[in-house]
Amino acid sequence: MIALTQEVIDVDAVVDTVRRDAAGAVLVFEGVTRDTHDGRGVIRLEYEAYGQMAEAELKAIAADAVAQWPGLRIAIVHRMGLVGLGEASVVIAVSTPHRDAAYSASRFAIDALKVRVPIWKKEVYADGSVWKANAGGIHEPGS
Amino acid sequence: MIALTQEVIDVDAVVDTVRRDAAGAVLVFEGVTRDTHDGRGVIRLEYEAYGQMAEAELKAIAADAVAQWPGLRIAIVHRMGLVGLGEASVVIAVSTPHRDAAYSASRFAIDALKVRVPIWKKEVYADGSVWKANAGGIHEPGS
Amino acid sequence: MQVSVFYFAMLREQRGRADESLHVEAGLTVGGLYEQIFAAGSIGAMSIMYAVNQSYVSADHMLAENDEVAFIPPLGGG
Amino acid sequence: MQVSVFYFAMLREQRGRADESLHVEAGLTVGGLYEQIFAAGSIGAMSIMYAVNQSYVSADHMLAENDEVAFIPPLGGG
Repeated sequence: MIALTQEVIDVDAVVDTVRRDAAGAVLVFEGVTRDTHDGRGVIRLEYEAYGQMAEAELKAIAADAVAQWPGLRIAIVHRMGLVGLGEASVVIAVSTPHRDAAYSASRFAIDALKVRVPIWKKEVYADGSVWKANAGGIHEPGS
Repeated sequence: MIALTQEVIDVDAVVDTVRRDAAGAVLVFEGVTRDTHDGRGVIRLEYEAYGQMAEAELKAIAADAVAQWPGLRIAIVHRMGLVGLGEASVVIAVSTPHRDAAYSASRFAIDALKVRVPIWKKEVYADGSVWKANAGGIHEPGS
Repeated sequence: MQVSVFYFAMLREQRGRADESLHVEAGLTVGGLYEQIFAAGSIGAMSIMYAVNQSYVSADHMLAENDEVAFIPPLGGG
Repeated sequence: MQVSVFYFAMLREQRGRADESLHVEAGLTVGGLYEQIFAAGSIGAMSIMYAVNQSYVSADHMLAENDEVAFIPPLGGG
């Protein structure tokens, strides 16, 4: 399952797509809206995407991961639009025969997502808003 | 939440104990019964523990992790008794402000659990059973 | 020749629209098109990636008839 | 002096019980007690950890009155 969604992410449904009897390890990463950033109170997040390209990039990340860790099953779902406090903006579920690959593949996927999938995040505060860039990657401030 | 349980692990309930608005990352590890090992079909697993000491060791692992990654919240639940195919034998849920710490702390906890928490696993096959030791640690065959 | 151009995030807000069809001279690069559109804005100093037909390309990628161009400001997914 | 001893997994199966109270001589180490109980068994060659009063100790840890002793065969948790 690779998807962008306007709805609250059903984590169990995402994880179920990677389950199987043969799995030794299931690892689920959720990125959750934080309530503060630099001391300003975040009210909500707003995500937008270059939809078709974002889905294609997510699929490419999943394919890269499967090539690198044979036997991997992976699902990635990213929220779009308004995301409230405490709600997941992204869920990445993987299953692998052994836990080493689960940790490596999950980490690979979230790191790759942040640097190559065309998705943008606006943090909305009580006193304004800002488009918030991920740290690292070629978009690092100053690079 | 640190616990040994005879019941099927309610993963959502475990994860809820580490959720909070401030969390940036939630990472959930599930160890799941595999259906084959060395080509023999596993019918089920049976876990037993040195109960009081196992809980004390799990608490010590959690405390070590919190000391190493400030702001960490962690829950560890391990199944006891009969565990069927596809069921989780262990669930480790962590939440942290940033994902680096989530991956590191989760990995630390499962690795430490396998080498210091007094829990034993019997794999039951169609044609017999064997007490199955974890790889690595001081119990590595030959060490 | 005609190209379609997509804007996102702060670029969409600055441009005041999400997409448009533009007539450009043959031989123009994707980086050159960006400079034509945003050179006057303070946003010009921002690190930008370029996509043509939904694949990342470098700034010196030459545009072709009916290309779908997107300017990719700093990403915020995750 | 008296100590209580706990057996797990293959040690429990070999010993035929999960725990017992034993009278041992003063000055006996936990490793010495293990050898007394399991020396004759093929299981004696297995890598063993020792716990006294629910903390890991080395084989040369000296037992005391009323200690709770556990022999810890190779772990399988996770």
